[in-house]
Amino acid sequence: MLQHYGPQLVNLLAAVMLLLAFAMLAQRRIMSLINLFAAQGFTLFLSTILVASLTGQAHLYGSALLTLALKVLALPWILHRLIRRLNVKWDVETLLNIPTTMLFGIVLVILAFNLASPLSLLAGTVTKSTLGIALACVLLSFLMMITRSKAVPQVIGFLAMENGLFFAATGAVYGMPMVIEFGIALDVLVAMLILGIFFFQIRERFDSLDTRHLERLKDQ
Amino acid sequence: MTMSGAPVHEVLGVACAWLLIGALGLLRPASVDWTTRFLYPAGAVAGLALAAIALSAIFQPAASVVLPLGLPDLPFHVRLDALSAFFLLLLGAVSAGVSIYACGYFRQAQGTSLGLVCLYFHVFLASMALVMVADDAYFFMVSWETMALSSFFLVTVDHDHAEIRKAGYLYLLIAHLGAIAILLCFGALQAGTGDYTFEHMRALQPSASWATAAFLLALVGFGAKAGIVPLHVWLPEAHPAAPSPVSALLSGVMLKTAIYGLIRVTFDLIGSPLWWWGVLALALGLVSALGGIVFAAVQIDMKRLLAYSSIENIGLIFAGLGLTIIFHGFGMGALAALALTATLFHCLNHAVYKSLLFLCTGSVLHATRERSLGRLGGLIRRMPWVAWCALIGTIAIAGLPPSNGFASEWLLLQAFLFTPGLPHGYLNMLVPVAAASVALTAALSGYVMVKFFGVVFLGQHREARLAEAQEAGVWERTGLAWLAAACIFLGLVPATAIGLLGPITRALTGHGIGNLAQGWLFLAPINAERASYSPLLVFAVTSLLVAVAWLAVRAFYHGRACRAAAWGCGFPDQNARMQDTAEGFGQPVRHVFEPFFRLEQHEPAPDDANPRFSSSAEDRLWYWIYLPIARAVAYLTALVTLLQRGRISVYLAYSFVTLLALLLFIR
Amino acid sequence: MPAEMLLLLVSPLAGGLALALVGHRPRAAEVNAAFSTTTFAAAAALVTRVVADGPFDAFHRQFFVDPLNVFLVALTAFVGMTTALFSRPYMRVERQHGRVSDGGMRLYHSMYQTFTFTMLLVLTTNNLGIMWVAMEAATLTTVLLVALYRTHASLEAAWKYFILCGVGIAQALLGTILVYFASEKILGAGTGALLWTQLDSVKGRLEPGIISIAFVFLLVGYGTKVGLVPLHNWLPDAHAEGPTPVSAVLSGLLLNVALYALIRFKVITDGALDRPFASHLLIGFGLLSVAVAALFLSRQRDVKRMFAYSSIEHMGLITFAFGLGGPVASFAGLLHMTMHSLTKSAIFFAVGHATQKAGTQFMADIRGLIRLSPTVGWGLTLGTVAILGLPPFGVFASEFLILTQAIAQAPWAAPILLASLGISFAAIFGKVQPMVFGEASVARLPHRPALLPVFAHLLLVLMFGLYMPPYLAGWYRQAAALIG
Amino acid sequence: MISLSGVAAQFTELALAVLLAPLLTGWVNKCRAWLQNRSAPPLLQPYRALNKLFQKEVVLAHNASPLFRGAPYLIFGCLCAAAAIVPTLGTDLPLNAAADAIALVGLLALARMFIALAGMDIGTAFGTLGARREMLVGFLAEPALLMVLFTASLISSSTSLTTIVDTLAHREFVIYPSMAFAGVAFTMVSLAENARIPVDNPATHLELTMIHEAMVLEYSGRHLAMIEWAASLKLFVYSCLGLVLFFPFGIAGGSDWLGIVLALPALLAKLAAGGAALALIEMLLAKMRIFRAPEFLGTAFLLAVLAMLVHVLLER
Repeated sequence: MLQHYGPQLVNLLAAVMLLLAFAMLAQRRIMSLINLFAAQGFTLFLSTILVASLTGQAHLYGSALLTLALKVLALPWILHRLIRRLNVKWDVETLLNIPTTMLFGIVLVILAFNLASPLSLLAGTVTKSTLGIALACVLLSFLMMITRSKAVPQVIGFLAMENGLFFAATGAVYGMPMVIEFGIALDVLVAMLILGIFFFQIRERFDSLDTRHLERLKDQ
Repeated sequence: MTMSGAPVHEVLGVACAWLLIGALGLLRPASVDWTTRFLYPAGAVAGLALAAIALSAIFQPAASVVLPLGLPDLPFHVRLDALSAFFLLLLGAVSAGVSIYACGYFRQAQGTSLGLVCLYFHVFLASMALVMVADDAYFFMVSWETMALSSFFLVTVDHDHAEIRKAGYLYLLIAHLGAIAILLCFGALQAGTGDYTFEHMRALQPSASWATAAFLLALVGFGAKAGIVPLHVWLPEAHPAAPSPVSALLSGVMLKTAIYGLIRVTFDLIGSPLWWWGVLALALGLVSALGGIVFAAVQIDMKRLLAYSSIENIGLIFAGLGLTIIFHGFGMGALAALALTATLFHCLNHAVYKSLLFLCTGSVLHATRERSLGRLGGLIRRMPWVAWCALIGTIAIAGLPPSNGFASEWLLLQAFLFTPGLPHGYLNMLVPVAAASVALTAALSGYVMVKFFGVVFLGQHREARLAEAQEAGVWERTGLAWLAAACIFLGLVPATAIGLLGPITRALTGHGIGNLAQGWLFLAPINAERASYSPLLVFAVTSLLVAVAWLAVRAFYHGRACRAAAWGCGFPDQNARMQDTAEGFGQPVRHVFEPFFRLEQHEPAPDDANPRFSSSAEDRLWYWIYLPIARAVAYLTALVTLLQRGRISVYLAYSFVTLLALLLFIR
Repeated sequence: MPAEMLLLLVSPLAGGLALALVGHRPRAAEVNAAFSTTTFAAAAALVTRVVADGPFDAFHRQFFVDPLNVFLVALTAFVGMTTALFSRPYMRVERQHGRVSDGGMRLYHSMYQTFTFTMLLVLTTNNLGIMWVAMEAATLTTVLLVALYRTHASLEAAWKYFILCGVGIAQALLGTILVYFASEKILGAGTGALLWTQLDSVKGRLEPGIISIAFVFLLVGYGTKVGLVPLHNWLPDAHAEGPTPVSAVLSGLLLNVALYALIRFKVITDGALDRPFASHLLIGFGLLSVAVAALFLSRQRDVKRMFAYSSIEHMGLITFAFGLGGPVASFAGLLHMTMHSLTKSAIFFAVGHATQKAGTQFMADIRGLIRLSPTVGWGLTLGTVAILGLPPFGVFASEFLILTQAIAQAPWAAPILLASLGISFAAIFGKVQPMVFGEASVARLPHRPALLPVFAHLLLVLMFGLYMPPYLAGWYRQAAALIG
Repeated sequence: MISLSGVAAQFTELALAVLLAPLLTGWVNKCRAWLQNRSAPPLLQPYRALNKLFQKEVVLAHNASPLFRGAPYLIFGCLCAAAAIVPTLGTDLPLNAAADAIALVGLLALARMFIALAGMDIGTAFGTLGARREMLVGFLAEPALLMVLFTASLISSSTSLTTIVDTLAHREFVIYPSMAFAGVAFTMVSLAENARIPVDNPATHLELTMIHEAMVLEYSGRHLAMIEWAASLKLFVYSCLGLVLFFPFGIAGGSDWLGIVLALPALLAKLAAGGAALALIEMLLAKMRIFRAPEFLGTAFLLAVLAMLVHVLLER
């Protein structure tokens, strides 16, 4: 039963990942951006669990829990607190208008799929088709970081990229060795904390988190 | 690789001695006595020793040693053959005179402490010696760049003046570019084998295209150091900026290291030059010679004037080299030998008389604190020693018999007279023209040197304070006398000096010149029937005639003379300002060769309260080549800075685009 | 796990923790120096051991030492030590000037040690995953160091540094995952599949398609940290705005280590692909970096920023050399790595003192150093002369090899290199000369500058130019052989 | 090798040149006077003038340097040496081994340099002005002369004047078109070099136009005499050189005394004709502005180069 529907479910979740990535790309409101990020993390968690149960890779459960703890609970919580403390609830201005961004996004997805299709054939895993989607997610979050002018959305994009990577790891290779996943998770967490500190400092210097204030260092 | 080379070790010993002397200078950097009583004389002795060693080494077979230094796979190779020995002789002989002179010159520190100057000075000497014995690319480049660096510090000894700093900067920049070109030339010669010894490069037979690439790179690199047009711009800036003994070394010896390098690469490492390279070198040389002397004629700073005349002489040397390559390329070995002999002999002569003249300007500078010709004059009465030495140098550089300058130009012209025999239609028609321009250059240098000597030493003092000018000290006079004596010796018995060149021409072109058949008295490159010249006889006969005339006048008439005010067509109040100025003396040349210059003249208006006249003749090349390059670079930098506009999204976009591009690229 | 190795990694880690507690005390600087010295001692011991009984691995092959990384370990530990010595008086003066708070001092010392630790971890680990983690950690520590002054500029620089390198490093992770994806088919799942030694042994059988994509991601990722154009934008800001010791270690160590990681993957990629894919990419990026950085140089007004660009240029040159490949070029690349980090850190030391004297980083306001403090002036002059590739300094030796190989193997690149080197020479020398020579403008400093680090580095560089100890040459040769 | 007879011939030629030179000058002046139908000065007038000058006391400027006093003798010596080199009677001249055509040009240049320096020594306005103009003429005339000689030496493939004479006079007679160009060039050069119209006017004492006279303004007494003598020697040398290059016939080959004895009247005749021709030219031409001199001499230079090219093109 599960063996039969499992792979399809994984593909479904992959599709959801991609959908959420696009949603984030399109999203203007910062709160819902965070929520979308959390949702993406949750999807990631589900797919990891699913892959774990399908393949019986014990350590995947671990990494799934890690995902849950970090990407669904910790980070969104930190972000929410930050937003509240910094009370920045404004809409996210984009440097590029949304439709154009989406258009770019679609091009990226096509590229990612083309890139991944030969690799997926090689993948011996049940979740081979997810690699392309993971790649697409990474590229999309990259695009999002480029198009957002505020600090917080950029960070969210950064974290979303981590999600994509994580998904690639689980999708392509049943997750990396545990040591490394812990390491990665640790780094992400520390990065988040440092970012938190940064937000406050940037705030108190420029009383704004708009990265357009961060354009003084340049050559002319 | 024969290990039987005593001279090699001695040369290295001299180099080490120089380095040691330099280092000792730092012991008591402020002490005048320490440097001028002990170190510089010691350096001079080392120079003499080097000359003696080199003299003995010319006729010995090439010997080489390997030092335990350098890169792991590439220890320093040292080799002493006739060519190196000849240039070492040049270095030793000239540096001896200059070092003696330096004892008297470096007496008060300007900007840099005496000990440091002493260090630079001797490191410079040592590095030049090492350049001439280096036998692998790395050692050569190390010595070469050390030479450039030490000379840069010497040029900017008095670094408080912005223009001196600027001059040094320009010098080092062009020197460095040239060095990179030379480096690439060696890269082309080692052909990717990773074996950088000259031994190996000699053995390799590069394809015509690689050989050409190597030669062109060498031409650029060494040409930049030699100051060949259009890479000459640093020379008239750096030479005046430097202290005079340094100018003497720069002009007298360092430029010759470039000639050495070019000969080494072309005839020794590449081995089989193509004839058209020679045409290129010849053309460049002639342009430099003519351009150099024409610019020298309009200078109003005595050291700049000499610097430009150095460009001229280097041009003549390049012309000779080009002729050598042409003959060699057509397999006319004997003629190639003749041209090469003329070239090398001219190197030696120029080294001697140009350093002599620079030292004379040094003494004048010391006595008057004045470099501008417009404020000098009449010094022959205040400082006769310097004046008479300068006169010898002047005759030599003007290429008049019986001086050494004439001897080498005579040889060069002889070489040109054979060119109609070339098996190439256009060449043997072009070369008479070349000969003509050489003759024109020689004549012009006479003009320039009359201006130099006449304005500096003759006439009335253009400034009142020149009347207090002091004769040069005994150290300085010794140095001058040494070089003047060398000029006279080389001039009167050139055959002996040319005898030294036999081994070199035989090694490089396979032929000697049939000179010594005629004995030491006569100079007959091919045969006496064709052309022969004996400066000693000419000198003897002329001076005999002079003496006879003098005695006869005394005998038949009388020797009475009385003093009176100058006649000057009876003008009541003659004064010094009525003399021709340096600008005035240059005016005819400016008139005749107008296209050469970028003239800017400012005549006063008729109703001018205090009328002023100013005229400047600048180098067109500076505006045609260098400024455009500078502008282009500035434009590119302006373009590039657009990459760094400070917006983080843009930066992210860069890496994003790079990523996508690469991903597409591998698809 | 051998004791030296343990000490090598534990000493800086312990130092980081200890100084996190006492880093603000007056003698913290000495403690910091002591830890770094211990680390260097351990590194030296490790080196002697390797010289004695060859490469070895430890701790279930998670760590390993071979000629390629052992000399980088030695270099890192050495520069780490000298920089600690230099930062002792330097940071003290900064503290006196009130540019850094007590907390700042604590952060600085602790992060300095942690940074050293992460560097050494990257170098010694055999596990490509750990390597990535350590690299990320290095980024985070240095971000904190760059932001130390809490000024507008330093925050901005740190922010850019963080975002750009964070994103970059994420790409590297994807690359690592893909490598793992390729290798686990052959080596089976688990940590074994990420051990470099393992991968190296089976590289011939890895799937070319995946590896090439992986290398692209890794190039973009680690290349960002190396500072290859056009991924370099963070580098000048971070170098110019952080404390000078940090600029020194960034230029001297971090870039090297990032390049080291790249080279490790290059070896695997070349093994897996039949075409010189990686080499061509490296040549291209290297040349681009050299040319663009050279053009940037002439417009700089901030001295540290200028030397940061010169770092980009030299990294480009090294990358180019590794791209050329072959025994001579790789040898030259490794040599240039060493020479550059020694020289450049020495320059930053001298610059640090100079800027403290002048109270500004603007070159236009720094004049006539040689009058007021000849030692600093000469340090800067000789350092500049060395970095510009004038003999008899070691940088010239490596540039000599690189250029001569370049014209023989890739003649079309020669003119670009010629022009770039000429332009950069004109730019740097033209700006440094008036800083050092001529009439003076800067004030005397009360404290004595720490000259030992400057001249120790310069002496080493000089020595490499004229003579290289045989066993060092031995390493370089073996390392070059590893790179191929 | 050097034979006794050779030495003797050498001396006769030298003595002949030194003694005849003023006579030639006198002859030219006489011809000019005739052509201008003035009453001509006696032929020996130059000798008288020299004698007078020698007897006069020398008046030196206060700041005259030794160079100023030595220069006249040096110049005289140089021109004597030059005269000794040019074969006028026979071709067995030992000095020819010592100095060839190039050396001849060199000696003339040396003389010029010394007279220019002497002109600058006192530091009067006219002295330096004359020196500058003299050198201006020099640096254009000297290479032109050299090219003329080169043309001849390319023909005879030797720079030794005696060999040139042997080739031109004592081999089978050939017409060399190149020598025509060379001849014109040579004439122009020698006009300029000897301070003749159209470049300079030996008779003028109008300060602003003079060249040679301006340099020697400060000289008096025996010094002036030496210089004047040297000047006439120079004219003599140039004339003989012209004869050697273009009318070498009659010069004895080797050193057979009969030949030399026969050569003497031939020489005199040729010189007389040459002098007359010179006077005629001076009559026909007008003095040009000094600034035109470069063009005049530049033309001469180009003609000489053309002569070489013509030789390379047609005669090989």
